[in-house]
Amino acid sequence: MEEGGGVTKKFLYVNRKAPYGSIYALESLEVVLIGAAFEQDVSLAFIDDGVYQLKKNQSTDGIGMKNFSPTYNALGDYDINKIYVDKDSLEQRGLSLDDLMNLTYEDENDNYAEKPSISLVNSEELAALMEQQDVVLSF
Amino acid sequence: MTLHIVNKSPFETNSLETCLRLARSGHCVLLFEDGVYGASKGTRFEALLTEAMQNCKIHVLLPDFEARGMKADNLIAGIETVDYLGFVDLVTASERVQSWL
Amino acid sequence: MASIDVNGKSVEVDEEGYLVNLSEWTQDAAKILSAQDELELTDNHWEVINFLREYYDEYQIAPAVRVLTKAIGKKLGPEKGNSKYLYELFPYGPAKQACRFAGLPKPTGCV
Amino acid sequence: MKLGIMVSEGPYQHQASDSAYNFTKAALEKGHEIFRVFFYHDGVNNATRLTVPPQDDRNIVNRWSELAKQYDLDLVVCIAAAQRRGLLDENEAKRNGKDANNIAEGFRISGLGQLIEAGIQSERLVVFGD
Repeated sequence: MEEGGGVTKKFLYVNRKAPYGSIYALESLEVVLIGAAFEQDVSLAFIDDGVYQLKKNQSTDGIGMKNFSPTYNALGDYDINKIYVDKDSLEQRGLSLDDLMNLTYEDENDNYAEKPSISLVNSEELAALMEQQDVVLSF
Repeated sequence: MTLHIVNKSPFETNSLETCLRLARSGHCVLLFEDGVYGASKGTRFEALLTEAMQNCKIHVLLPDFEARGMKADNLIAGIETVDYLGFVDLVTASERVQSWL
Repeated sequence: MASIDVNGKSVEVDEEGYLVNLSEWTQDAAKILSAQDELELTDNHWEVINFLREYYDEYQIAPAVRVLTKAIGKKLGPEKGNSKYLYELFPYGPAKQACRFAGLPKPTGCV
Repeated sequence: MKLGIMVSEGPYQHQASDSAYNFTKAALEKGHEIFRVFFYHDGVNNATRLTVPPQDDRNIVNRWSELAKQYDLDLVVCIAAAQRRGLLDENEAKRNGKDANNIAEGFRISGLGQLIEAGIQSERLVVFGD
């Protein structure tokens, strides 16, 4: 699908909220999936409680809400593979990369090798990343 | 230059702290809505703000500050006030706006 | 609320013919829904329907058409991984029609 | 300059929609162009014409409608968020078999792509929310 009139901008989706407690996380993911059709240069950042969105083993049976965490695994199919997790936020919460879902994508330029989508970044790297963006959508 | 806009009281969430951690030298920060509480003198965040002002310019949306019973002389020294027109100018003078919800 | 009769069991569908309760989906329900569109489901249709159901089961979303096309191409071969093929099978579009037969949620009409 | 606005909170519950309105109005007064105001999350509730605030309070919905009329603003409500929260125009009511619609004058319901387009077309995008 060709959208957006040929302009490519750098879009950053900033996720700072935990899932389930409010709908921000779920509806952010919906924007990311729809936005993928516009073929922009998309990055996702998970900061503060946003890192909880990527926690593995989410199970919502007991709260009667849809578990949307499996959908993050589909991001690779949507060519979204630049997922940045703020290292400070993760560590402050007693978590490490092993506690997060293993999100991957297939690299078309490397014989469809499966590669990790998540990068852990420190404050300086994250600040530098933010400074490269044209559009910052906050959730 | 990035304009960071913070609408949360620092006592409620860590939006302001994370914002200041990730803001780079030369960036601007605007405190508005409940975020204005971070701009008042004598809170436990005053030192954080004062330190941040060595690298960043900090503004407060005066209508929001005044609505909450505070006046310009309650501001931490060095924080500048703007009205909505000034808010617009800050946006257009920046390259991008990052909202710290 | 409208309903369809699946082997004597009444299954609710909405105004546009999507199942109200996704858990009520059966292969027979898919056959009845497709018959209403005057379409007979062949093995080729079932490949796509089954793929959609597996995709939904794994990721909790219906794939966008281009994602579906790419994935079908990878799984079933390039001659099937194109929108022409999918639209020939599902004239009202793989997103709407195939998802309806497959018992997936109704697309919101989002783009 | 061409600006885009996103409003992520409902009226009255949170100040975000007031801030967005005051900002939008100030930008227009300064002669800037507002490419689009996009209402998402509970922000879609800014578009219900069924609100009845007390007379001594601001009417947030009418205020948007009037601004839209005055400046020919494009006020877009996200369809997916709107469906969840019971906000419908005539077409959507029909498509979903509902017996009423409630969208206020000056707003239109459309897809999330409109937000992405606003990001692409606007020179700055400002998000107001909680």
